[in-house]
Amino acid sequence: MNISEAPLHIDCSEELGLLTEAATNYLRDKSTFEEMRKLAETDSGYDTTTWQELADMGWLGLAVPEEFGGSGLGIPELTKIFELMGRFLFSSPFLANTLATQAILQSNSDGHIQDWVADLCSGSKIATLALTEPNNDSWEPTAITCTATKNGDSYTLAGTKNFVLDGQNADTIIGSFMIDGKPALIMLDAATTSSLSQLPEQLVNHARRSTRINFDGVQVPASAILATGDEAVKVLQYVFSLTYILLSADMAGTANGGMELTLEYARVREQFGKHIGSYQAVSHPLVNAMLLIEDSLSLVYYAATVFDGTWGGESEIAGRMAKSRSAEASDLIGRRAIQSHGGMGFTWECHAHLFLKRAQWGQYAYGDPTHQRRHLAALIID
Amino acid sequence: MNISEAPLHIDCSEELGLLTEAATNYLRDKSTFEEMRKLAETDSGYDTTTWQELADMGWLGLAVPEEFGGSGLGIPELTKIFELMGRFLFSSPFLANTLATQAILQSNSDGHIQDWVADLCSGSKIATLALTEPNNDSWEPTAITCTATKNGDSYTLAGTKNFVLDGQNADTIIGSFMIDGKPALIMLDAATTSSLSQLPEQLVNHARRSTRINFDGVQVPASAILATGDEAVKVLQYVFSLTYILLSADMAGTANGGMELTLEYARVREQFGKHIGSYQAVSHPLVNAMLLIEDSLSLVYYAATVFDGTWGGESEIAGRMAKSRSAEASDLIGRRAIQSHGGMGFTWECHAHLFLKRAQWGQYAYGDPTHQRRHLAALIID
Amino acid sequence: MKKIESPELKEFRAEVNKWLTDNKPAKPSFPLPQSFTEVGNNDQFEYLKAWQNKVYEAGYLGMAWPVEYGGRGRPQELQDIVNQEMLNVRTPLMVNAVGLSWAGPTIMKHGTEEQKQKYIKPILTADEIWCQGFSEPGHGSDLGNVQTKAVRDPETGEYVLNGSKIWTTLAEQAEHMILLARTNPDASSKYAGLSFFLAPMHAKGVEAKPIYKISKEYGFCQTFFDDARIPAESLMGEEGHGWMIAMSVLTFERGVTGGQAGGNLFEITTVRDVHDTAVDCIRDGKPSLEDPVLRDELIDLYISERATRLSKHRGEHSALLVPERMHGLGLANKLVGSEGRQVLNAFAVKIQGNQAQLYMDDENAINGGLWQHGQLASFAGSIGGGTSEVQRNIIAERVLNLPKSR
Amino acid sequence: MKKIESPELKEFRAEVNKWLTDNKPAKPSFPLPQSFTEVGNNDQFEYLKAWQNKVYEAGYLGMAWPVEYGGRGRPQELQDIVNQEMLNVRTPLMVNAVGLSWAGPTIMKHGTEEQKQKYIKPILTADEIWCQGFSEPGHGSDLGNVQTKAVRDPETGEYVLNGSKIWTTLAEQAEHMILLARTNPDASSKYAGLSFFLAPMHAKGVEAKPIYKISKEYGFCQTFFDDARIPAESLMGEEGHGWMIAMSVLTFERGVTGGQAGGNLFEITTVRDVHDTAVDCIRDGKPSLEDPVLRDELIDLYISERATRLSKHRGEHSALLVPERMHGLGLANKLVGSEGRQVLNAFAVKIQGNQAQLYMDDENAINGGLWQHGQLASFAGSIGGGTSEVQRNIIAERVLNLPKSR
Repeated sequence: MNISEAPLHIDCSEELGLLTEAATNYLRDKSTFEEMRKLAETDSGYDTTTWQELADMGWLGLAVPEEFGGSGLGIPELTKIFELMGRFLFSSPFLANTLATQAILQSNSDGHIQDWVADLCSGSKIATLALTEPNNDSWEPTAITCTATKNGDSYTLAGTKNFVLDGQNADTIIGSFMIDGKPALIMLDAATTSSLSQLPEQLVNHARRSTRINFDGVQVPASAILATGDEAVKVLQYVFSLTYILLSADMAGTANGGMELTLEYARVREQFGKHIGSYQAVSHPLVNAMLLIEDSLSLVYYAATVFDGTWGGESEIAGRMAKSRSAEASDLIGRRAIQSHGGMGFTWECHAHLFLKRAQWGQYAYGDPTHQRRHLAALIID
Repeated sequence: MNISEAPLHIDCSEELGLLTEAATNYLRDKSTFEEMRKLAETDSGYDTTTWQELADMGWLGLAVPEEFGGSGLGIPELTKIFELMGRFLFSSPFLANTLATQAILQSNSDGHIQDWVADLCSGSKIATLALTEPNNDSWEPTAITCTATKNGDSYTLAGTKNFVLDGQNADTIIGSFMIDGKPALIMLDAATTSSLSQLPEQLVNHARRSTRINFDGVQVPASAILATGDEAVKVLQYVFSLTYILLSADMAGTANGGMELTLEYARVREQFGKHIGSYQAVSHPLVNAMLLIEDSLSLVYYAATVFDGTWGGESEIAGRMAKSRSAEASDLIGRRAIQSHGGMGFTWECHAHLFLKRAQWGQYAYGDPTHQRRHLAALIID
Repeated sequence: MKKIESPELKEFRAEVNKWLTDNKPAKPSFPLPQSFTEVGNNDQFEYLKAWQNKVYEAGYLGMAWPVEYGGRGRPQELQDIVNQEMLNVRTPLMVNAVGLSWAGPTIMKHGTEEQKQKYIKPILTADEIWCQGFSEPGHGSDLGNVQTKAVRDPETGEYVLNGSKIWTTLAEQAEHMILLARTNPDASSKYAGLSFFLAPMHAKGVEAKPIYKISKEYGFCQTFFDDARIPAESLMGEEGHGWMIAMSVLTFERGVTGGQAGGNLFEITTVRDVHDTAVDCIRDGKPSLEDPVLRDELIDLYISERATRLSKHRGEHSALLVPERMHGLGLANKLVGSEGRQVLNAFAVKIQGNQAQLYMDDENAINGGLWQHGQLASFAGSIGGGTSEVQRNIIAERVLNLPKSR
Repeated sequence: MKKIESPELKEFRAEVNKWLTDNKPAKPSFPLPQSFTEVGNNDQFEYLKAWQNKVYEAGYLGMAWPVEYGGRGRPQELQDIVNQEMLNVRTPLMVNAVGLSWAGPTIMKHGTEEQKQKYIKPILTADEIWCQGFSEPGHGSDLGNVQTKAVRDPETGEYVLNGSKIWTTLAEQAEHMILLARTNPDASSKYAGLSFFLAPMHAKGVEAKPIYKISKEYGFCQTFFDDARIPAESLMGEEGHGWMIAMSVLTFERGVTGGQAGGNLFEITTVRDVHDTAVDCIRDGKPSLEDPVLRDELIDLYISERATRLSKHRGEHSALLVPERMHGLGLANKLVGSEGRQVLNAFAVKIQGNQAQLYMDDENAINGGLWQHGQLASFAGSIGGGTSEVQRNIIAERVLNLPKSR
């Protein structure tokens, strides 16, 4: 095995403790089942007033340096927010906007940073990423077939992207394209790109929003290019690594939420004269789920601690491990939540299915456990 | 998928019913835990008086045509005997002798059939096969590196075979060797091959006997050749297919025995004021094991019904499916047997471990489930 | 007991196969349910009702039931062949499932001559749909706790019903309900106070309200009884015998075969279907079927499916059963089937790779989101009609002879 | 609560690592046990006893225990570092495990000043080995049913013991036993009649008989008491307080950390060891590590191992715990560890392909049959000290706050 064991270490600063408390209280209050079910029926899937509150609390720029309008905290704090959003099934463009903001920051393109980051932190603009494609169904960052072809002073785009998170809510979209056979990141101002052909997608998690975008014929100026070549690859790898952690945190949190819902029911519901939670057929699978959830949380916190956004080392390994395990944990508890609720669990009215659906989406976005293990095998065994 | 679904069909003749009853009674009486534990401590691992009784009952030639001294029954009957031998942990060279006898019959070598089959059916001689090799650790019939080189009127052998079942008990050994790059089967008379270098192996099932044989320099006459080329390949494939079924039957039977032992204990043993079998943590895993065992039995009976010994079609598919599932069933119940017996289960005195050990050996002999599924995928998907 | 099919049976099988293939209705524009518990709208209902009627008229339903009640008086093995061929040819399911498989056999077993004359034929023709009123909100499958009251009006002999039943599949379309209700709250045991009714659904005071499922479709109802009056002759057997009859219904429901009218109640999705879906799936740029890990899983599912089918066959024909557990295979049918369906659907989602994120209504969803939907719908099997947990208890007690797990 | 190690601790870790590496005893000619419950002969025992003594003399054992009893009076985190480095350097295990981890902490918590003076130091030096007498034949871990009687002789004050204890690891070598016995058969409850003793093993009437394990090795004993007389001062706490003290011992035994003397009680086999074995393994003519299905399983095990270690770390440092279950990680240690070991050993057998059939004593067995043996030995973990089933009950009740499962 090629890797050296990293030290046992999980970052848990005082700031993190305070933030956790505040965020738990805020989200518990704001993200009620009723509220989230209402939002799921809307086109945008989020509440603009709440979004502005996130901005005011500094969450939209949580891991953005203060000089660019952010809060100057780190990835562990950001991760904790995602965990809690999963815990309370919070829906908003937070994932899309956070990833796009980090992509801009990592590009080192001063112009784009100046033009966009402060607005993205303040909530006045929303950004997203367009990275995966129906064409090859790849889960890896540089499998790009969309192209940008130089055409005088501008570039003509071609190809289709799918799973563009909150594409319908975004003011700007950062897409990956090949320019002369090399990856590049291009930033489209949605307002000025009127010809964009964008279709909402129907996801297994109906509270989540995304679109499929056909870029054929779209013209962008040369200034739209955020990064090219190796630099673009580095940004893409950074963004994917971060996505693993944030999605893992969301799923681990979702799993925790599903667990609490199920435990509450198992403690009070009676069948055949006993509380169902006293049956080992109910309680032991929940113990197994708890163990998986705790392992997921440990891996998520560890991945956030050692994160540096580079590919090939412990940062990538930790992120993929977290993504793999938390997908399994949230899937298992999502299923147990429905099953443990019996007949009620099969109804729309019961909240159990909301957790499974959120878990299902998170599991398949950016690579499921089998996929992650295949890449880990190459990193660890060979 | 390339295969057409075979009809649902399991052969269960009247002869089979009568044989089952007789064999159950005989083996229950003869193959007690005490008797089998005693035999396990001996070098040969079997009882010669019992062996003669098997011969007298016609079991040694159960699926051998009457014209050659056998009982003229079929593979389903033979399979049932193996299941019951597994059920009662019976130990003897029955597997080795049966497979070797069938190999001789399949070779169509009249001389060998005349010379050996009647003696093998009557119990006066014991035969075995030497097919796998430590050199390539293969589980497939034609991966042969041992060689036979023509040397005047005779052949000089070279190479090592392992897991020669009951090699220490056999009067004749049929080995697979390459002659001029083509597979051949050669039959050695152990009595006349004094130079044979044979070492007993220590198996996970300590009641099972096998040896590792180094053939370097052994000389055999040309008349020792049983089959060559395509004919040898056909015999090898026949023998492997049959082995899958017989080992599967043995494992499914072993699983049944382990289940009965465990159920008996779970019905009477009390812990914390209740019978342990009333705890779902004990009973539900046993239900799961039962379902696996029933599936194994269904696959075994089906495989025995459709068996024709050829490679590439439903006969091979059925055999490999049975081998895969019954390995899992017997492994699972073997583990549950030990676990369900609690502290007692961990002692030598308790019989639970005998079932796990027999299952473990059967699982790895001639290919474990992962291996079988890999070959099945090639047969079914591609 | 040779089980090789006789030439006559083989011929019959071929004949059935041909009829089904020729007469199978064209695929409708709307998606069809995979189970009778998933009938979600009137289009589906009418389409399926017409098909059941056609099958009956052709003589392929209720074949082993007596002619005098509308059956065909033929051997059960012919109906078995029809059932198998329905799955092979993949014809639509029998919509009057509760009638054909639970209410009908129960009437045949416990009903009066008059009840048989009245109810059996319309069950077969699908003219009168049946639903089941056992479970109640708050008690699930714990039938000993049934609270719905049936009070006999001493003047008219009618029973006055009050209470509510849940998971009453097809209650909106049904003409009748098999109903378990409490006639004597002071009986010697909670079981002895229960009675069994063949209750009319169109009585005043009976109201069925649809329940949304996790897939956001309709499919079953909650049925409310508010001083609903049903005639005296609705009672089956005697007052206080309800528990015994209900248990006999549950035996049919839990998958033990024998006595049912026949027909397929589910559309069975098979490993072959998953394979056929997988052929066009790409995971991470490569065909899903080339991934050795997925191949391993697919074959594992294939072995399970073959084994399940063989075990069912073995159970039905009492072929080479383990003497210690003669009834194990029949009692395991529901458990094995429902859990198998869950695993199969989950795998069929997994092979889709990145596309697994899409749900029904997305035009790019693979197979129209069939498998994602199936994954959700599959919980109906592991929960409805007694959860998998309860099924394991039953097998542990009745087959493995282990002490009751209370 | 920053958890980045201070420079002082880092330096200490390096110093410990060096000492362990330099002083680790040479591998003996006989195989060493992987757990203290597997010490099977005197060679192993003497070798391990000498090593524990050496570690103690170097100041690396009982570091956080008070100096007056033989400890070193240093911070617990130093002992934690030593424990970790013992696993890293793979030094032999501490043979007086029961003394260091269960008896010792119990004496420190419940013992008199005199008892601490008398017992603690010889525990650390390994001069006096301890065994545990809780379980009895016929009752397993159901301690409420303890039948061994301790009757006080009113004249001498001695207690007279009759009965038998099972799974008394190292009873033949032990000087003392922590013993749960019934002093009052007529107490108000079966728990109130129990008392806790620090019993001498060399009293007349005490006999330890070895028990064969499924691997056909010795490793634990059944201990018989036949009118054995032990002194009055063997009683710990008061008569009738035995249950409470025993529960406190079980807390240590179930993997909750804090209060133990330290040292490794097991040799931990890791995924890396399995990988290193796999490098030379061939399955069906190809290197095992090239098989994508096995790679998938190996990585799954690797993720589990990393997660287990991180979760243990998180539990010990109360780092970012889920507020609803603050004590979950500590209580899960034994369950996760023992089941993990079982899965790991089974996989390590599987990668061997055809060679998996061989057992210890066969000269061609891979790694001398280590993994085949480990697979059998691993049941000690999932059974001993409370089965995995009991562990799940405990977690369900105490961590998930679910109602008791009786």
